[in-house]
Amino acid sequence: MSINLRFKTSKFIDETYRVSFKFNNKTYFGFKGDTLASALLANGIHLVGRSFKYHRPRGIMTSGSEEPNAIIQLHDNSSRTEPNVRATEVEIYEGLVASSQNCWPSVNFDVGGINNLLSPILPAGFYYKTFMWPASFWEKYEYFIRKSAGLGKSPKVTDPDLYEHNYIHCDVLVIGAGISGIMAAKIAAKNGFKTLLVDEKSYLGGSSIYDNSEFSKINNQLTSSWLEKEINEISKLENLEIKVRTSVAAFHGYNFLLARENLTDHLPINQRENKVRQRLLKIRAKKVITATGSIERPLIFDNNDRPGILLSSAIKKYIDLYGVACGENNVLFTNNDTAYETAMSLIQRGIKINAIIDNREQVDSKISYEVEKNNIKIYKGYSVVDTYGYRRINKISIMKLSKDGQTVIGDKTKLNCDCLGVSGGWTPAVHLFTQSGGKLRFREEDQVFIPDVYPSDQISIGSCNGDFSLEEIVKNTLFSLKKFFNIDNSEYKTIEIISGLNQSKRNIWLLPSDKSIGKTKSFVDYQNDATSKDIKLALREGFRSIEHVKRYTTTGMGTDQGKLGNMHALGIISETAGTKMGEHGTTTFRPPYTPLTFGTIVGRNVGEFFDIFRRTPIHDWHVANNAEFENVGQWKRAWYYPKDNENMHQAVQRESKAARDSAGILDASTLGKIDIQGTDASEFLNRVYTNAWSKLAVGKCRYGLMLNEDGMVYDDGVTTRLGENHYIMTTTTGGAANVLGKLEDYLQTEWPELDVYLSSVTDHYATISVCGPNSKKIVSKVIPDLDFSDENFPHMSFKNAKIGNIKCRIMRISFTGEQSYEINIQANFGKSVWEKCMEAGKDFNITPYGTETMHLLRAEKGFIIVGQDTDATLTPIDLQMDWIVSKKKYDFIGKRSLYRSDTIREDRKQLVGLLTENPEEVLEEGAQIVSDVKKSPIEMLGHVTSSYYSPNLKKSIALGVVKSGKNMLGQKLIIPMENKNINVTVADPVFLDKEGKRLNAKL
Amino acid sequence: MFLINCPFCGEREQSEFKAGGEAHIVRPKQPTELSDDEWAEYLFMRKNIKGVQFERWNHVHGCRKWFNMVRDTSNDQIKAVYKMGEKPPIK
Amino acid sequence: MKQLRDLSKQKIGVVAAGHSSVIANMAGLKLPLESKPLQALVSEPVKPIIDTVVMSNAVHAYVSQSDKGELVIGAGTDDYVSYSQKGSHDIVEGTLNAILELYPIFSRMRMLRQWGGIVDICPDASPIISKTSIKGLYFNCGWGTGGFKATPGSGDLFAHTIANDEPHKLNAAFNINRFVSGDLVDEHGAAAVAH
Amino acid sequence: MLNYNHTIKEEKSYQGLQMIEMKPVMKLIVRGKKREFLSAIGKSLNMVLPTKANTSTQSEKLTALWLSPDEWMIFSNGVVKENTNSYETETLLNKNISKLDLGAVVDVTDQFVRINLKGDKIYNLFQTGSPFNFNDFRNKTGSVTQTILAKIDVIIHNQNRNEVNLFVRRSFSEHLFAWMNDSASRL
Repeated sequence: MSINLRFKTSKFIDETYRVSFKFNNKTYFGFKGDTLASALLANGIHLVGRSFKYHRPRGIMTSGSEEPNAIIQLHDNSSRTEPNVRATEVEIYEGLVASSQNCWPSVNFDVGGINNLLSPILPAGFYYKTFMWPASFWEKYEYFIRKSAGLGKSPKVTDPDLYEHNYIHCDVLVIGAGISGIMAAKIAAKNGFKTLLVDEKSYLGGSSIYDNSEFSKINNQLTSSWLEKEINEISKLENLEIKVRTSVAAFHGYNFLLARENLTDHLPINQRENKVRQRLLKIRAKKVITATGSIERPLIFDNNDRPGILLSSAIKKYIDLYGVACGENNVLFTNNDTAYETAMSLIQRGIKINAIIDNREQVDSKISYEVEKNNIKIYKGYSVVDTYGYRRINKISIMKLSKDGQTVIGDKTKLNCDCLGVSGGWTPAVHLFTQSGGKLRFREEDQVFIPDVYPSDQISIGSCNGDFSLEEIVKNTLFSLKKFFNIDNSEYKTIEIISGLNQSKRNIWLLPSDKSIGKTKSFVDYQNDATSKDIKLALREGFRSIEHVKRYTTTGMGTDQGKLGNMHALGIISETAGTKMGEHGTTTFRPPYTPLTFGTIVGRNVGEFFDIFRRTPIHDWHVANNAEFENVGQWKRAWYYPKDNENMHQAVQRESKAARDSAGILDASTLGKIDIQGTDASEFLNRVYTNAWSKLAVGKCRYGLMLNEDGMVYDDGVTTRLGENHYIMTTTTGGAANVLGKLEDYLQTEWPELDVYLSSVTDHYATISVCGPNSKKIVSKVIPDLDFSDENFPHMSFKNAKIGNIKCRIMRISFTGEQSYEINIQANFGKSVWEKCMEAGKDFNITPYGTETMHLLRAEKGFIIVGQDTDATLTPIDLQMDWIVSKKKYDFIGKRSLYRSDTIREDRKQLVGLLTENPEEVLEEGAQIVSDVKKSPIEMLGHVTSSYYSPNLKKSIALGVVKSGKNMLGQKLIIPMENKNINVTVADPVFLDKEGKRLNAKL
Repeated sequence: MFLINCPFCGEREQSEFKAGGEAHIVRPKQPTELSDDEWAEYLFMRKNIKGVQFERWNHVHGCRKWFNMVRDTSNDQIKAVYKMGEKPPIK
Repeated sequence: MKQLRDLSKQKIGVVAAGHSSVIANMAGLKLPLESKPLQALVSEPVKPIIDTVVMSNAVHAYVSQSDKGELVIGAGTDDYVSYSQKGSHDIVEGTLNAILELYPIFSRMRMLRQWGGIVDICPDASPIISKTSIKGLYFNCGWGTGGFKATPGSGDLFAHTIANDEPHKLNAAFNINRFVSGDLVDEHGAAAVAH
Repeated sequence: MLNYNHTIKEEKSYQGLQMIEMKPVMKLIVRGKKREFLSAIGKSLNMVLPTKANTSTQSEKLTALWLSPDEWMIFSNGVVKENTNSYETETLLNKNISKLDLGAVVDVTDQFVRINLKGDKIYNLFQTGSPFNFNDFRNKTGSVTQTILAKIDVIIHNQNRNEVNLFVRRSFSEHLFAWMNDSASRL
């Protein structure tokens, strides 16, 4: 059947530009300017999808982002596939491929449709009730439930598109470019405000831009003509930026808003390469003007969900904007005058209207008389009670409403139609307003929630503020803007409005039926198949709060978030419970207004920019020398340097042995370094470290342990006294920023009287640590001018030196237990010094080692790593480090906490060494430690914190924390593993060179 | 996302700041004289007010200065900011 | 106005989650808690794609798929006290950042709804199931982001504690006195997000 | 002789945007609260430190950026020699400030990398990753801000119309530069 549903006259459609696309594997044609929905309708296609629960045939219902039914899968099985896309929002392009969702094998014949027949046994809460018992059956049920879950299909390959963020700061943000938004943007920009106007559509002007009605005119011009001139004028304003295809998703506090700007979704795929697909605008506006319009309400009656049933305003838009007729034989069903505008648009194009069913007894406006003049039958005081037709509506039946509107009376009349337009009045789009924290007020007269209390510098104007007639919109918009900007604007001196519409409305949330409610299917939430029956059931079962009814019935929880039906759900609850609207509250509107792509939210922070990547000054050398890297905080640290085909274990064994036998070299540049200056620097260190600092001589270094105020170990490192009032502190790599922050906190807030200044110099220095019995020979070669003798340069001291012309600092400190020297030099010379050390160490088999070997070497010495051997429950006493806690100092951070009843207990978890019975057996870090495996439940005594095979000791060594561990020296314990129990002996945590002879060893 | 008026740098986005908990909890000058209970009060016990709360913030990605803020935690409205050591401008 | 009753002779168990401190303050009691906004979000529903809960400590992500088909994603908490049931966008963005690092295929999925709840967090990220210094007043709180899975067990132990005015041995460690005596139960590393 | 190994090896040029590392540039952090501190700096360098937030001052050889009420960064306008890390200014300030306990002087020459950006797309680039409001900043020569760009701490100095200096810590600089290039390639 070939029918002409397209009318040439729309200037929004380029009929010279034909576009082919595929829907459910069949090729169709549309024109540039069409949405997928308008193009499908032009091809006579209404059935596009199936509903979630009952798999009922569903058609296109709206023309915008509120669409609940016509959601499709774009480009199935391709890298650009996208589920749950609204056909009403997709602008078509050459090569578009769309398919129906949630149906198998096809949308026309869907096996899941059997659920519709089963619907009497699938009421609200069915899942909650039925699958609760027997509990053991859940796994079986779940298999079937999960199979039927979801709508579209998730993409299964990586997204080829790019996304980006953009921060925008403006004086005024205007959301919505309908008639009031356009006026607001013009006034704002002309009064010197930096203004941003956004609209989710591809064009400006909202529904007024195609309003060619003789019954609503501005200054005696058609609304559309008047508005076009306005748009033309504002597009030249300097202060004004206009963004179309830009939908505001979230309105947060302090006028912070998120909007999604669509940049390529309307382009053919081959034109999208290397372009940003969507941009997340992070807008901070001084003032926000919400002009988001309103959404037409459907009417709730039996079988109100068939394909071919559309909102009346959508039918008008398809005709006036896209030049597409939704049907050849139309019926309109309304409770207010706006449907008559649709009627006029149909009449103008000569499209048949079979009848208008109007709930109201009295219909007396200029526009309704004009419609009647065109010989169109208006059934006043009538209601639709049922509809017919499986894949598309073909008939309706109507009955007379009783006076109170609670029942239907008289005979049933059947009318033929292939399209039914419904209008239940309008709901202001207050979603963004309430997201921002705004409070609503219920207006009895026309049963709408409107903005009442604004939480920030913002206003709502136009129909989202509850102004529905053209006259009200224009007049109130101007009045509000004057007040909002505190200006006496003269932009619109004389505006005269002609309107032929009457604002009367007969609001009945659930229209009566001649059937009992149990036999009806009146949909409130189209996508989730929630009916009025389900809502009433929820009330009968005791649910009262709208939030509970919502979750129980899933009303408003579809991808449209209840933009059409939420008001009706509230209305039905009030009517059923006999309460006033608003008493049950409204459901909370959550961001985003329309669904937001994850990719857009994340922007460019993917792949190489997922996380920050900090490099040391010697990074390039490590890369060139085959290092494997480890993430430590945001740093990339050399982990180990495999030679030939070495695995990690082999490399680490080799590196560890070389460091003790001859010489090793480590890039320690990542350690935090804080420059401390001021006359109170020593006093400051006394307060932040557990040990005493006043007596440290200039030129000497000391290890310090820092606690939290709760007494637990926080950080550690060596601090050097560079001058009388000058220290340099080192911190752990991961703790650097936090330590500096904590120290600044104490200085600024607790001890502002101290004369101390802190500056981070972590990045200024490269730190190269050369260790091992040959380390002195190597550094002597690199810095021949410096006297490295033990007398002049003993352990735990520092020297200023120069390499060539470049100043540097040499610290003789050790984290390995070997004699070692740390060269600190300005970062840009770091790599060169490293290379010099490698050169100088050639004869001594100098071996670069990474973090893994460093960990092994320090474990041999029983040195802790904060964060590995400690968590936030270990005191220095627990770590057997009593020696570092000053008894003399009156106070230091965390001191008081060490003397609480539980922190002084002897049976706390304490750090010990662990030796395995079998010296080849290496324990797993994190493994539990017990003493008795037969006891039930087994008592956990502690866990392994560090574990290695030591090539220098030729046995496995481990550190762990064990309850009362200090008193267990020599005791046998058990590490239970999956397949075996490993016997261990508690040992001293210092495994190697307890006397510290190696620090001064000479070869 | 708040817009915070740093007393030193002016209005900046929240992402430049870090919150630091309840304000005006002074570290005891003589901790050793306190009982375990009194010390725990300083260390852990918080008013955690629903309503107007005095709290510390740090402009960590800006001037690195700590300052105080008065904020209604029930709706996140910031009532005032003031420098460390200054008296709160509102009660 | 409803009649106020003297409850001093009775036992009161408080399980007010994010509002625990508000209730405690009525009794003149301070708790070691801060109530912070916790963010969560769901995607649009899709056919089954992941059949288990995935949690990553490395990138701080939590995701599972509901029986309705939505990806349910837990985000972290903000660092300030708030009862406003909102939260900052940065937290949601950071979480989705982590999700896409784990699952780049979800890039074209869409966030349907985000919301903020209030969670009560202890300094050691472990709960309190305990009697208090006020006779007959008991608190089960401080669960942070984790309580939902432990609800039945914690309820049982709480009932035991109230009935006997003494903790069960399983919740003895979660005594409120641990903040005085210094026997904290460090769980900061236990969840991927939100501590 | 040691080799000098700076971080950003190439100059990048796009339509409306050029980016280059300026090196070596002497950079010092000076900190102090006392009035004598401010006057001693003024006398030593023959320039005043900016005391107004978010501003800078300049002499022929040096620029001083306000970082906080007691913290400034002083950098050399031109490049210095690669074969030394002894700077006259630092020596002078050590003598007149540090030695007299008036405040702190810290060499941060390699702590920060100075990237110079030129062109009319600078702020379009910043917009893709910084929450800072550049509306006023871009019109006021000499403005300074510390903020975040691509989640990284930066100091930005408005040197001239359509020319800024961006200071970033050395270890972050290559990552940030790669990020800026990625962004700039699509401006």
